Amino acid sequence: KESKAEAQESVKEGDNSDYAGMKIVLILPGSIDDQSWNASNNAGAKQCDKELGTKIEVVESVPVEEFEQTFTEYGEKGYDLVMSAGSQFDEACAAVAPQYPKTVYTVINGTKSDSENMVPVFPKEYEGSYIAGIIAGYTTKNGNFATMGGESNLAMVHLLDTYEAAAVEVAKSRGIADAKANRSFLNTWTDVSIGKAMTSQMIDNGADTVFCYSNEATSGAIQATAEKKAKFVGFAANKNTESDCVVGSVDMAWANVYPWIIKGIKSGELKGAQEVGVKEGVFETILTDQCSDECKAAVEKATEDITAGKLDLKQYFSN
Amino acid sequence: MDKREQRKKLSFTNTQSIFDVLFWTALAIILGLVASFIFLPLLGVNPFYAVSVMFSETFSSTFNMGNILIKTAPLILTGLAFAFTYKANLYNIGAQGQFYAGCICASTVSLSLGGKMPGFVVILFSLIAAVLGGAIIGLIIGFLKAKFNANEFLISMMSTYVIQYVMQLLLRTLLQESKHEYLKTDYLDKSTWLPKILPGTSVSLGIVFSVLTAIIAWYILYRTSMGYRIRVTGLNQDAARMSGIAPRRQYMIAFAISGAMAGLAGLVEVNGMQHMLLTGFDTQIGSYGIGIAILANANPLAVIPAALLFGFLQVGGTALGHASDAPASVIDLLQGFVMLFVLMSFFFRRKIELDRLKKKKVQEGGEVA
Amino acid sequence: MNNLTNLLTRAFFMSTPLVLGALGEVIAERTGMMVTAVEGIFLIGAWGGFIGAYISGNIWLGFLIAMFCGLTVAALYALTTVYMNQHQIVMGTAIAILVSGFCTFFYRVIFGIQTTPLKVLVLPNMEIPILSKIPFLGAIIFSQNMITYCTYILVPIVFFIIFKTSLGLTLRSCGENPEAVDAAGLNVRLVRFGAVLVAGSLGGIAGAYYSLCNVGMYTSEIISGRGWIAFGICFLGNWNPLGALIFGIVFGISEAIGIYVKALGLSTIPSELFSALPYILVIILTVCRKELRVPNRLGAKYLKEN
Amino acid sequence: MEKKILVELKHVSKRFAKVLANDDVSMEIKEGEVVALLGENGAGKSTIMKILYGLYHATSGEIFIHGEKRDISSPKEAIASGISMIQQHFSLIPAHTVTENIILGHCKGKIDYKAKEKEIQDLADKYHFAVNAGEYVKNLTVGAQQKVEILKALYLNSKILIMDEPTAVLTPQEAEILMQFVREYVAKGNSVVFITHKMKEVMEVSDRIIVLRNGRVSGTINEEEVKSVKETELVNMMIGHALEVLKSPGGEEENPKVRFSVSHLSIIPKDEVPILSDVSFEIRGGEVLGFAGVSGNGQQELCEAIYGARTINTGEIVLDGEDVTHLSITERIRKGIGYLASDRYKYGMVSDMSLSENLMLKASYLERWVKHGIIQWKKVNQDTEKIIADYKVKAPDYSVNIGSLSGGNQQKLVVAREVDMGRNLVIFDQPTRGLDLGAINYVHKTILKEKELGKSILLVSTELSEIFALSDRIAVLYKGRIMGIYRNGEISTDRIGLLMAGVGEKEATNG
Ligand SMILES: Nc1ncnc2c1ncn2[C@@H]1O[C@H](COP(=O)(O)OP(=O)(O)OP(=O)(O)O)[C@@H](O)[C@H]1O
Ligand SMILES: Nc1ncnc2c1ncn2[C@@H]1O[C@H](COP(=O)(O)OP(=O)(O)OP(=O)(O)O)[C@@H](O)[C@H]1O
Ligand SMILES: [Mg+2]
Ligand SMILES: [Mg+2]
Repeated sequence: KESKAEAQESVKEGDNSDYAGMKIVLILPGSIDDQSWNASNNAGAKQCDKELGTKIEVVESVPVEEFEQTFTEYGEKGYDLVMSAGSQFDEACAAVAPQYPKTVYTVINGTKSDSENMVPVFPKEYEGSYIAGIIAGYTTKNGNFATMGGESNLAMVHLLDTYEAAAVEVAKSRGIADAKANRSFLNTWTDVSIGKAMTSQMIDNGADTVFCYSNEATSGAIQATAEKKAKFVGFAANKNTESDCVVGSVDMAWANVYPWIIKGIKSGELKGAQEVGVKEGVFETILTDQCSDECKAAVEKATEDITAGKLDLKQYFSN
Repeated sequence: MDKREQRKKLSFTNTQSIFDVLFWTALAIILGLVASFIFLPLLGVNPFYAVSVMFSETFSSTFNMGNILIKTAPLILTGLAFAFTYKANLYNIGAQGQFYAGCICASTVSLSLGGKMPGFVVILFSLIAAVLGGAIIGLIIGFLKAKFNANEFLISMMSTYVIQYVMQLLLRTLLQESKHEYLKTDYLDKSTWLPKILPGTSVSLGIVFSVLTAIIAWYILYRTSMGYRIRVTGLNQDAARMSGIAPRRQYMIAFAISGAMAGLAGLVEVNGMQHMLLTGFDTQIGSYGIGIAILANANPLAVIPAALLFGFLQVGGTALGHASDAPASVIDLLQGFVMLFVLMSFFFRRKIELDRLKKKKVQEGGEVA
Repeated sequence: MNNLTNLLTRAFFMSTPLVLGALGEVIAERTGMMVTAVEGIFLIGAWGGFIGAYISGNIWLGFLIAMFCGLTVAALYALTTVYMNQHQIVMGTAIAILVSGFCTFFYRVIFGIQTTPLKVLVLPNMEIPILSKIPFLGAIIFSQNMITYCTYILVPIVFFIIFKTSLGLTLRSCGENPEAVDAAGLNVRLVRFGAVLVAGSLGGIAGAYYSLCNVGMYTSEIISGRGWIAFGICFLGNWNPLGALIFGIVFGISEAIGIYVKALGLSTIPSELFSALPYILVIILTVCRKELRVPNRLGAKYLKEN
Repeated sequence: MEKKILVELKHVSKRFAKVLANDDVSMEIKEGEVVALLGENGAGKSTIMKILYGLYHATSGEIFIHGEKRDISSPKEAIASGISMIQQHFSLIPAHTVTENIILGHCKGKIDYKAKEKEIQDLADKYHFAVNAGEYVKNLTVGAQQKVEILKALYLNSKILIMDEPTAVLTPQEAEILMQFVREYVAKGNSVVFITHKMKEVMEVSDRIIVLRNGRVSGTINEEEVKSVKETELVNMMIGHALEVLKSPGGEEENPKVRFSVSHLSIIPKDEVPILSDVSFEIRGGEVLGFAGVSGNGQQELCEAIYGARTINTGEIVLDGEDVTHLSITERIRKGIGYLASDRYKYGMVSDMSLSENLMLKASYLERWVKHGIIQWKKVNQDTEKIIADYKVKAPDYSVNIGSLSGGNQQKLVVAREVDMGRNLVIFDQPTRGLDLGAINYVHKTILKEKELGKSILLVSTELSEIFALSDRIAVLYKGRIMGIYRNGEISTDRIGLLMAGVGEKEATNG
């Protein structure tokens, strides 16, 4: 929220022409209408254009084999800032960035910073998912949670870990002693059918609260949840409007973060690997009326605790 | 008409037909471009601007032109993979899977030996591994065809999906990077990277491998008895059998060689360009290979320019996507239309050739064949 | 028991488009035409079906448009393979690439860039009065959607046409010896063209099943290889509509079992194995089924010089 | 009485891309007559009839049926006009039943198979065709398949039946039955166009003869003249000159050295009647052993067994004192065994390959043109050119596809190759089937030349005249057994005919 205010200030100050002169590109691994990761990053770029007057070029659907080439291309063209969204860009970025010291490379979701001009921004997704877990804990009736991820990478495992921990803890506190979570991986980000079939199977297996973090496949999961009359907790985008079965979403509001990044880089304040989380306003929790007041309170408290650094979420990591 | 005269006529028709091939192919490509660009205004992109950007961006720097070669290198190999079996009347549409097998083998060897031995030794071992990996998958398909008369088309199609999941499994377990974060391997040791050969570009030795392979494939098919036997089997397997050529063995040989070439493409991509293995990359390389082989009429040497064309379309299409609001899907549209029109041009070319022959006969008058 | 019922219900639900696609494929392949454009046809069916249903708000109009889209792609395929003598496998590949580009491109042309998925209500299930009350089977077979029932009905109809009518005799003859069909005064190319169009229409509906019956939305990965499975089922079913039905159900079950095991979240068995299950199954079954009777001229061009 | 004209072709020309197949052909078909169409390979006989049947479209010219100008654009119209055609290569579907084959295209809606089968069975019985209407065509002999083709025409009540080389694949007995049928059919007022290369049949059955050469009508023999016309006249019309006369064998002194022998060879498939049982014979150097017999009595299997293309149950095969029984085809080729298979298109050549590539066919494992796995194309091409010259193959050069040559010229090249490969033994299986007189002459000359070179030659033919013309000794094969081996001249045609039909005891061999 803070950054937004700041941004508005700067617009007033009228120095946005500075930003307009910046050559910025955002490289996305998927299609900007994937309704998830790519879409929300694209929204971030659009927010900057609006707020700061930048003209960010967005390059979508860049296949893995072209990452290095693409980074090189924009280094060659002398861009000021090359942003990319996805940890899979880390290595390619590390390989290219040192050759173009004048260009700043930012990998959203990245962690690698080998050279001066690499400014990865890592969202602590596990913080957001912890909050999502709390929502789930208050939603469940039988304490049986289904969790799904697009593929099993470390960040995914961690965020599912905290989600499950929170959900089970809350459910137990509500007197559901045998609360448990069941986790599986779709092995696809995009196949809606598989998302749907897996979800309905997991609900058949007893789950009543579903969490699924992948791209297009998530829609399949929501669809199945609605059909099977279970509940869904959205993540990484605002899924509340998609179906009544979504009780709440923890949105990754890149629109809040992108201007902050660009300003930081412009001013030269932002250096080295960055981690952003609840505190920086990456996560926006949007609850529906289906959530109880108790739940709302718990979410608020958790948000405060995390912001204040009172919660050690890493304790929940399974590895 | 004496013999010499007849020969002269023959060579005349040859130059005529070379001209025809070039003319019709060029026409098809232009039509393909037109057909795909005609829709761009719907997304607010000026098609004339698109064409100019596509060419100017692609040829604006050595670096970008180098990219064409980078794209071309593996495409030549997967194109060859299809062309080679096509000659034996077999359809290896599983080059994608064999390519992945090559990738897996190359990266495994490079990762485990990289840094422990001189770079070129590791590259050599990786090359052998990649070629063997692809060849073995090919051989299995050929074997199933030979032994069980299984439909190789179906099996090679399915094998791609299976190998893709095997690769995903390996990347999640044995081959996963040391951070154990993502479904990919560590970076290969720098010493195992294929050396760059053109300054100012990222073009690696891979393109040399590819071109050499094309020449070797051509030589094998048309100059060696092994290739001759493969061709005979493809054209008439009963005659082959009656001539002491065991068709089943030829199937296996053809598939193994085909797989080996696709496997080599894996090395070219992994050690030459990507320098690591990750999921979901080059997912269309097998299909493009088929298109290229067809464009080249399955002639191994003609595969080289055909692959160059596809390389150009991809680089040009990407440049277009970067420089305008044209979506990435325009590349597929481009390639699809070009393939479609090239295939159609085969038909028209042949038709016109026949008509011309007829007309010539009529002019020659009463002479009867 | 309940779990088993659910699993089988899902299996039947998922087998429908496979059976439908395979039925079309059977009709075409009986005339010697492998419709290798099947992936493309499925995809454009899913695409057209969704767009039609979304814009018109009528799901049946969606299916109609899907059928038309599948038919159009099939017509392109048949034009080039039947009348222009191009190679079937090669043409299929070209069309697959073209269609995937086309669908993605025009989805954006029509809808622009969306941040939330566009959805339509999926085709609801319909319990058949009395029959759905049959214990066990009633829930599995007679509580599906309209398209599934139509598919069940289509199987015997196609069987009857292929094996009991003069049209069927002509179809089968085209795949065995087109010269003979020609000599009998029939138009081989027309028969093949028509058969491919039928396969295209059925394939289009099958594709739309994914967007309109299954998930109610369209994504570019919605088919991802399922068309090929239908293609394989046609082979395994021995070019017989009943075989297509049986193997379609086998694949539905295998997919459902794969999902079932994956959903258990067992870490001991690699879940990739289950993802690959249908493909492995096709390979194993093709190798094992020895009695397959391939139409004699399947995939071969019919060159006629006159 | 003047017969009514049913069909008239006027100035029909047909141009394919590479050839002018018919050039201003005019002819007529009258009611109740047999018109014989004669001509060399490629003279345009099949083409003109395919035009009449609607399979090809004429480049120019007109067709009149019952005096009315008709545009026959597909067989559909021809069939409607009462024309049926039995093509050179049958157009049957092996995987379908006799009934299905016959009703294809001539039924509507739901098919009542039982009724149709009965209808067709009745039709077959009426003409005394021993064909089972419910049987699958693939299970039928060639003779029976032809009856199915004829039944198709009868089923459609055709008035005009075109038969393209109907006897080429038949045994003499079957051919005789066919002739009988033709006579009866015509007697009912129908007409037949009979295409053939065999003079005997022409003389026997035809009311009128039309000879084609190079796509043009080169002669017509009218009804009155048919009885008196001489074979040599016809030959002259067909090829434009008289045939050379061959020096027939026999009477020469005998080379005492046995170069090749087969002993006690049997092929007995599991649970089936033996294909070959206890076949023994030997062939000396410079000797031709002719195998007479109705086709399908084990000739092809015998050749394949000797060549190594078929596994045998018992027996020993010895070439020049060396046991070759267990050698592979490649090794036998290396030992100098040549084999001209009867089905040239299937086994003998690769249509889409050049002449030199076809010459290479059996030598891919030999060192002759291959060094370290690399083919010396220059040498192959030179050798091909030499064969083209020596055998007078009508081809521009070595690089054209063999498929673009006419049948006779294809056969010349294949014969040349086998003769070349077979340094010691050459097996000729039906070497002249479907060839025209000129080409036959050439093949016969080659066989005699090879014999003079001291090779052993095994000749299989269903044409007795060919056997008599070329063989030193004659063996008769019946149901996989040798009925006897005789010196040429020691046995009469009648006697051989009986043996071929299985009449006569097995006699002491090696006369
Ligand atoms: N479909 C075709 N396309 C091109 N050329 C053809 C075709 N059919 C026949 N020809 C050519 O037309 C000429 C006449 O052929 P046709 O088959 O009529 O000869 P034919 O008299 O029947 O010979 P045969 O006695 O060998 O059957 C030949 O030179 C042949 O090469
Ligand atoms: N569909 C076709 N397309 C091109 N050429 C053809 C076609 N059909 C036949 N031919 C050519 O016609 C010629 C002879 O054809 P045809 O079928 O009459 O054989 P043939 O020479 O008469 O021998 P045979 O009597 O043994 O059949 C060959 O040169 C062949 O290549
Ligand atoms: Mg012929
Ligand atoms: Mg003929």
